[in-house]
Amino acid sequence: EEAIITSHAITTFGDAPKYPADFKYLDYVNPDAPKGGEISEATFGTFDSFNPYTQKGRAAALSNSAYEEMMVGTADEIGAMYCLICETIEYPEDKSWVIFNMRPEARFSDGSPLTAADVEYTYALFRDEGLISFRTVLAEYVDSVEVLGEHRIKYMFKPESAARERIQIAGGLPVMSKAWFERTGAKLDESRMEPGIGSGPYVLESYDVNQRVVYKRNPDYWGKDLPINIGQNNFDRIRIEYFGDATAALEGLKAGAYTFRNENSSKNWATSYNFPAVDRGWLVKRELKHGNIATGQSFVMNLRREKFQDPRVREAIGLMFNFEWSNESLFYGLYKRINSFWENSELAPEGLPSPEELALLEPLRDQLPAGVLDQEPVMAPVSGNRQLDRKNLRKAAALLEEAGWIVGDDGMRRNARGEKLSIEFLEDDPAFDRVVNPFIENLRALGVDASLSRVDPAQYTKRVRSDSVNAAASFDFDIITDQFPTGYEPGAGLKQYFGSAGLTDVFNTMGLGDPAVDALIEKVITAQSKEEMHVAVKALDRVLRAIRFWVPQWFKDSHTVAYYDMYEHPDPLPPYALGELSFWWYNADKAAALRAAGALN
Amino acid sequence: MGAYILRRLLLVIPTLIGIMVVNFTLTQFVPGGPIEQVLAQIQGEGDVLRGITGGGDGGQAEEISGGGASDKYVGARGLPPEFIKELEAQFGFDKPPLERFLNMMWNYLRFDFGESYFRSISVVDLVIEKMPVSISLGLWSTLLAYAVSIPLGIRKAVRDGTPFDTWTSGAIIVGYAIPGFLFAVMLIVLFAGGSYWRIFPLRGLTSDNWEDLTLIGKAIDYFWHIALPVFASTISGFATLTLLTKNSFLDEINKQYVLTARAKGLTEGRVLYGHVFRNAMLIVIAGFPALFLAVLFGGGLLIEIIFSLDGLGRMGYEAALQRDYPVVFGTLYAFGLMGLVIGIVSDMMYVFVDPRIDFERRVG
Amino acid sequence: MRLSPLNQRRWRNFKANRRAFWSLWIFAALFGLSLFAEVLANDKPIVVNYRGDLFFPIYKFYPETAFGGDFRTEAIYRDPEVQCLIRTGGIVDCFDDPEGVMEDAADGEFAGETVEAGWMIWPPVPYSYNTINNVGTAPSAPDGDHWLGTDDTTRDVLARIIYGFRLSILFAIIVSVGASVLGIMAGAVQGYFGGRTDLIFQRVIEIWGGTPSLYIIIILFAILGRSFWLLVAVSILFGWPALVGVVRAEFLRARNFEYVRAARALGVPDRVIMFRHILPNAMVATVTLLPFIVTGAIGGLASLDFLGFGLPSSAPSLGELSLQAKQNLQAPWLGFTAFFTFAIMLSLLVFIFEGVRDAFDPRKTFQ
Amino acid sequence: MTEVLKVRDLSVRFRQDGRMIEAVKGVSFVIRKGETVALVGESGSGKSVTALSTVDLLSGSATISGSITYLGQEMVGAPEPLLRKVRGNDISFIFQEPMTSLNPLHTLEKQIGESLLLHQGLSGAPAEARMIKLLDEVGIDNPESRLKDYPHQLSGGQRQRVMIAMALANGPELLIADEPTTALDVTIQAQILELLADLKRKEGLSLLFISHDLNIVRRIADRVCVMQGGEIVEQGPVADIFASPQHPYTRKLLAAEPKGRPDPVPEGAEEIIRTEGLRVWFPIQRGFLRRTVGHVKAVNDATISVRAGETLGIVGESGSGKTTLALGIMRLIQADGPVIYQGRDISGWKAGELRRLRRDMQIVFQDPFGSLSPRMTAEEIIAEGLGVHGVEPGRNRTEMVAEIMSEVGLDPATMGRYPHEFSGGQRQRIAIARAMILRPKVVVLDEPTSALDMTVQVQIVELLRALQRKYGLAYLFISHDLRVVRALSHKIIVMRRGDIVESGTGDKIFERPETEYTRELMAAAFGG
Ligand SMILES: Nc1ncnc2c1ncn2[C@@H]1O[C@H](COP(=O)(O)OP(=O)(O)OP(=O)(O)O)[C@@H](O)[C@H]1O
Ligand SMILES: Nc1ncnc2c1ncn2[C@@H]1O[C@H](COP(=O)(O)OP(=O)(O)OP(=O)(O)O)[C@@H](O)[C@H]1O
Ligand SMILES: [Mg+2]
Ligand SMILES: [Mg+2]
Repeated sequence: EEAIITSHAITTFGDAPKYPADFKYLDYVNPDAPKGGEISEATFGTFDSFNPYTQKGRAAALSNSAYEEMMVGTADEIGAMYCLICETIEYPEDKSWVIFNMRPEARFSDGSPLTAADVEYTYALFRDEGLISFRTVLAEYVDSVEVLGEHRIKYMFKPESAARERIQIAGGLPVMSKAWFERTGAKLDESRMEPGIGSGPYVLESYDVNQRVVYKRNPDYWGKDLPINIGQNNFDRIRIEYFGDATAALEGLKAGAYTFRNENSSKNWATSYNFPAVDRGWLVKRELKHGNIATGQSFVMNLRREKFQDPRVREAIGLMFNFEWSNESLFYGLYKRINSFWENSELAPEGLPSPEELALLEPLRDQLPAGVLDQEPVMAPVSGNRQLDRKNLRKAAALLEEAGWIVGDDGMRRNARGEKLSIEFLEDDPAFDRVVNPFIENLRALGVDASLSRVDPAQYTKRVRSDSVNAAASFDFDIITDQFPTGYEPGAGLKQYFGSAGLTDVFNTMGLGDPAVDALIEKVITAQSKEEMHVAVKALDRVLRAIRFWVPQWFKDSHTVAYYDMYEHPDPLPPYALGELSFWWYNADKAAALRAAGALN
Repeated sequence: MGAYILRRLLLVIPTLIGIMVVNFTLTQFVPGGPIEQVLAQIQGEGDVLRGITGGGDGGQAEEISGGGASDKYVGARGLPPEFIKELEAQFGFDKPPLERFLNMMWNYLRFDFGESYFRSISVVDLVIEKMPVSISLGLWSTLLAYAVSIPLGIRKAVRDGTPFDTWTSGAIIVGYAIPGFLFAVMLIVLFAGGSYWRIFPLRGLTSDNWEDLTLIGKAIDYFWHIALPVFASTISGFATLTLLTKNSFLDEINKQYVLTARAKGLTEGRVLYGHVFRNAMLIVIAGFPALFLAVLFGGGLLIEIIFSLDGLGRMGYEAALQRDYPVVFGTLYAFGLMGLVIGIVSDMMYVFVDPRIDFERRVG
Repeated sequence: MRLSPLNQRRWRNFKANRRAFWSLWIFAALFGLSLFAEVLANDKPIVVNYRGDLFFPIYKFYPETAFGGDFRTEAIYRDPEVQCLIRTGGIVDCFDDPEGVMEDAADGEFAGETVEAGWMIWPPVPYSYNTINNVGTAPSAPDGDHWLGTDDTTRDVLARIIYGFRLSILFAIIVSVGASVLGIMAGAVQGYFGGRTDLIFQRVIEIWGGTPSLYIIIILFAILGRSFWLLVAVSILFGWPALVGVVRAEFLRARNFEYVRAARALGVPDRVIMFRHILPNAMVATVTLLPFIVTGAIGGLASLDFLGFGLPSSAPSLGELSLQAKQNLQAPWLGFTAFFTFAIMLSLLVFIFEGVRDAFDPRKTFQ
Repeated sequence: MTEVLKVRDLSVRFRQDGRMIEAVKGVSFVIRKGETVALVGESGSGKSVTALSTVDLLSGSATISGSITYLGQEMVGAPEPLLRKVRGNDISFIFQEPMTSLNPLHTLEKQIGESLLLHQGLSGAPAEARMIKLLDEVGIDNPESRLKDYPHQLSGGQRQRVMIAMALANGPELLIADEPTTALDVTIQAQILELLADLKRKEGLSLLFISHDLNIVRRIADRVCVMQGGEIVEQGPVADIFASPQHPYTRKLLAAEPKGRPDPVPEGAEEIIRTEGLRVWFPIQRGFLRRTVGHVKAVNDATISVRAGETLGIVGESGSGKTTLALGIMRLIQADGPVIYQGRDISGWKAGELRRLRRDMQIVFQDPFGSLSPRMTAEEIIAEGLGVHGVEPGRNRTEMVAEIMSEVGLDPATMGRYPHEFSGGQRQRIAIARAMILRPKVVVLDEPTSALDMTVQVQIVELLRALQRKYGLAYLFISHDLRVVRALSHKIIVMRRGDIVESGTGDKIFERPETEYTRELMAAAFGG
């Protein structure tokens, strides 16, 4: 008879969760935050659906906010989930199943009780009609679901699935009202303009197609006094304004059409906030540090192409990207350089490999790129403030000469077969032109025949993925910009991104198939504890970086927000979320003052 | 003439089929299809308008998520090949092209245009949904352009070579030279934004309280909303039309029959509008339907985006880039049909304007 | 070649329209100048004197080693190191402290040895359209170095305008000549002959008009790669139907005129009737629309650039400039430059074609 | 008696391609109430220009000096509103070229109705009644059914009569009539002149009458001004001038008359052209869909034949189908029935084949202005055929053009002008020159002398005869001027309402007309 664990929370590696069962409220919230007021933000494009769980249609912003999941995470802890709809969970040591003991008081927004039958129904919905992402995951992990009582439900997991994340996956599934679906005959895979019924703190108040959606706090929200919700969901209304154009959207902020903006353009951040509302102090502009892992955004070279198989070529190309200049001239100094695949987190390795890392790396010694064992992790090259750095140019030139790419009479490099070293950057986003073009100019100065091709998104997707019909058309690019969102608790996804198993996968952009990497990924996935995993990740990161299949780009380590001076937030903020819609709050006095001054209408 | 019209009407059918065949064939060669678009969307990309709307610079996209929970899982999992098979079946790509084409044509003949690949909405409903914006923009800007350009052109013809002629030429040229989208953005910043004057609304066709307004209130509200977009989309339209009018008039104004009209003692206005107008305006009048159609279905993309209006221009462009073929073909078919009919109407218009015109063959 | 008396008369009429006449000259001068864009704006000097030898970098490739440097790739003449090498006749210390060495060597001596002083003659705008500059933050405002400022990739706007003007005008002229010739011929044939010719031709145009140009562009780009000539071809292919309608209407009307009948009675061949008798009289639309077709071609290129289906973004395009202007409202010099370039170009063309119209107008008289 | 119009020292200069042309030089005359003043003179002497300048209707390239007063009001440089009041209401106009003077896109109803509405405020049924009465007065058959017609559906004479009706619509004080009867057959002419005389009697209409037809002038004018080279060389009462002309030009003018008879056709001359039962019906279309509701039977069953060196005169009332027949023979409009040219039936020929024939078949159109490309110079127009059919070897185009221009009495120095820069008669001669320069085998001449003064007419008739003699040309000669027809034609056909009512040799038709209709025609022409 195996030991059954009963808990209010779950963590990936079985460590104790940060918050004990009887916690009063989350550390990072203000338990006394006043309720009320309205927060509004802008977003782009249009919407035509309130069903966020289908690929069809464009769901309105926050249209998933009506739904709650069985368990939720917090913004200051990694890998832990706490019961929300459930009161406790029960699971055996090997996590082969889990039972959720649900709170009997849980209610849908129409007042009907939320029962195990709803959970089962929702599970079936997602399994059969859900988004591909849900379906795949559910099929991989969940074997069956069994209702044990009105408020008690059991998930049986497939034995071959990764045990680490099983419970989180079951707990992360939203819960919808079976009665509503049966009554309306709605389907999960069709878009609809009706929001449906959930149990969440906000309900749709009104919408104006393609202009705005407004959610209001449900005053009868069943869970408002739960410790996990204390100090959260403070705004009475959340309004999202839709814009078609970035400039118009910014003008909307200036005109007070919405009140909170998370700026995503460094240029705007540096140059556009000089309008009357800022000068008069009505609008606060703030940079708030966060602890999110950088996206791993980078120029990625296609290792399937012969010219990129020589690491010297790859290194030479990397040398020609001048981040320092780009950051200063193009990004107003707002960005930081990415060096690691786990940049901006404790998972990024530093200094020489630790003994634990070495223990993992030593067995692979023969397969490792030079320098992994005895050098600090590869750092992106640093350039001077001149766009074309002579030092790096000289280094790159030397590398290419070594690799057999010799400068000819026209200044271009050719190999022994007389082929030019041609490199095509493939992009679908014009925003990158201004970054890529200087890079290209540098490469040309190096004697590389570089060029930029911009194509439309569908064609782009076609060229960067494998083509089952025409193999020659698979991965038809030299260099693209891609991202490697790795995560704090990387799992099987790593195989897809970096593993040789993922060679034909869209996510393994560069076509990396390296036994050492494969071995290290295995170590990460099978790590039994957080520490073990961290060590494995660091070792992996060193190897990946040493292969130099990427030219890392940049990231921003802070939120750049601008808002009308009537919102307040906990200080300090938790590392992993900005939380403006949940744990920020409204200062009625300041709002009144703003209104009196005419800042808002 | 009756026979000619009948013949033209009958020719609409092969023409439409021709258009569809050409386009269908074309789409077989376009790199990237709807499946790629779905894949791009699943990877959180595939916003085909991103390039135009502007915004972030690749630092980190920090927008409010559309709500779909996809990003949560897919980042870590892959797309099984079965999924792609499934998609192909869903889009009908598992059948051979000829069969698909015949199916499509059969449906179209019955005016069944199917459903968008990416939205659970029929193409017809989709188009109807976008109509108000497009009609508003198209109608008012065409009317405005004609209402200003024709009198102005006539006046310029009468005063050819005077300072008035020169400065109005200057003005319309400036209007034409300003890139429309730049002008639109300037209008927003100046008249709708928070830095200068907040006179006009930023977006949309109507206010929130539209339903509660009186009829007059509604009209005012409507025009208040479309004032900037219409102005922005018309500004460049004055130039060609005005100069066309002017030059057509210059050509006619010295003809003998004008002298006759003058000799009757008609006022200058009557001479110009009563006599010269019809003679001079063949091109301008006859071009009206086509122009209207063009403004309606093609012109609006950038204006629609900048003023956050949801019209056919944006839909068409998006559908083309998303490879949303039901929408592409459906609109092509519907508007193709409309264009052909309008072509016939505009030819009839020629005859109406100038009864001497016929379309018969001429022998030596 | 002698002008026929009639054409002489037309030319006199054209000249009598002073505005048109001057516009033609200015336009010709601007276009002529822009043909020498490489000499006007370039990041390579026109002439280099290095150790007494003359070099012409604009026309010829010289590796840096030719000037005592160490790269076998093309010398980067704007680099202080290279400048130092040239000015000092190749003193190696240039690599360490080019400014210092140049200053030191200015008196003709360096470290006790005489310097073989060289010199360079730079174009008036010492940047090319794709030169990346070090200007602090981009886009940077106009100043002494960059008269019209720089764009959002730190490239010199003036240099881009010079090259862009040439590119746009060449593009526009080729496209509008091509499209107009095709369009006028098609419209003329349709309108003049009527009947079955008209019916069939019209259908062809309708089918062609129903073809989404975007897909054709995407397909052609995918197969042939982005290029100037491809865009020219595509623009002509999609541009010519624009004129067909009006020309056809005018011909449908004009073919009934008595003088056409008279020409026919003379036995004048159809094509001569079409182009000598009818066309000059049905030219209103053509002559009016031509400047707009020309600028329209530029605008069309611009919007293709805007939508991302135009020339590569490194190419100096006016469309890209206006797109940047929209996205960088804080940098008004971009918008103003784009606008003025367009406005000047269009004004000149409109005025020129007004003169052409006048020249062909038999009743036009000048005070 | 009041002086209705007083012209003093009028000079008009045109700017033409940088040069100044003095068209009228110091002309002075007076028209009193109820008086008819005739302006006669050589073609291009400035008659039309003088007339037009009275109410400032000249084009922008003209500068007027001197003084013109209407009832004491100065008209030169008068403000536009005053001119407008006077035009159409007090002074109305009949333009020399009726073919091009009507708005091509307005129906008759609209064109005439407009004047009525403007100056009399008449509209609706009363206006229609008045219009019908007017059209009837000027001799248009079936005026009710004609109201909805467009100008291009009318014959030349019909158009001219519409012009007249329009000018008379408002009962003007002064009528300026510039060759108002050139396109009219003699009977209609008589009717119109009677109408004018009537108005003059009853309403005291004053008339400035420009004509080259001295018979008419003698009949209706009180006083005559003779113009030459932009000047009035002589003026005085009709009787005096006709009885004892002072100025040599006047004498020459009065003496000039096309005389003589055509040379006999050479024996055994081959037949050049023949038609058998040629028929041209125009559909009458109504409604927006333009359904055909009937036909205008413009030519019904015409059978003619012309031999080399022979002239076929075609006469008949205005609107009887003469022009249509000519166009049908020339294959310029769709006609049914064979047209046999030198033994070959060309009725089914394609355009390309016909084109080769065109060199031998030429036509001078009734409406010379309309038939000249407005944007080509006289030189180009005349030389056009040369370009098509080849220049005579060893000669250059300009030379040939200059030669033919002087043959038809035009100053070769004017060959650089555009058509609108010529006078009506000059344009007519350009049209003749254009046809003749090709030395064709058969020429259709549709009213080729209608706008020419007597002296030039004589010159042209001589020229035609000389060419016929030299090259054996065949002519189809359409004219209302029976004297000219007589002087030129070997054979004559008489048309009426689309039918050939009589045909025969010139002598037979003129001396022994068989039908009543022909007799009337002759009586009107020679009897008066
Ligand atoms: N717009 C013009 N530009 C230049 N010369 C002109 C213009 N109009 C007329 N003329 C010239 O002025 C002279 C007088 O012309 P006008 O029309 O008055 O002649 P007319 O006496 O009426 O002759 P006709 O009997 O042939 O009609 C002619 O020589 C003609 O060539
Ligand atoms: N295009 C047309 N459509 C309809 N009717 C026409 C057309 N052309 C001519 N007609 C009619 O045909 C008849 C004959 O016209 P035609 O021009 O041959 O007369 P005509 O004998 O030359 O007269 P005139 O001496 O007045 O020039 C007229 O009644 C005229 O109204
Ligand atoms: Mg005259
Ligand atoms: Mg006639």
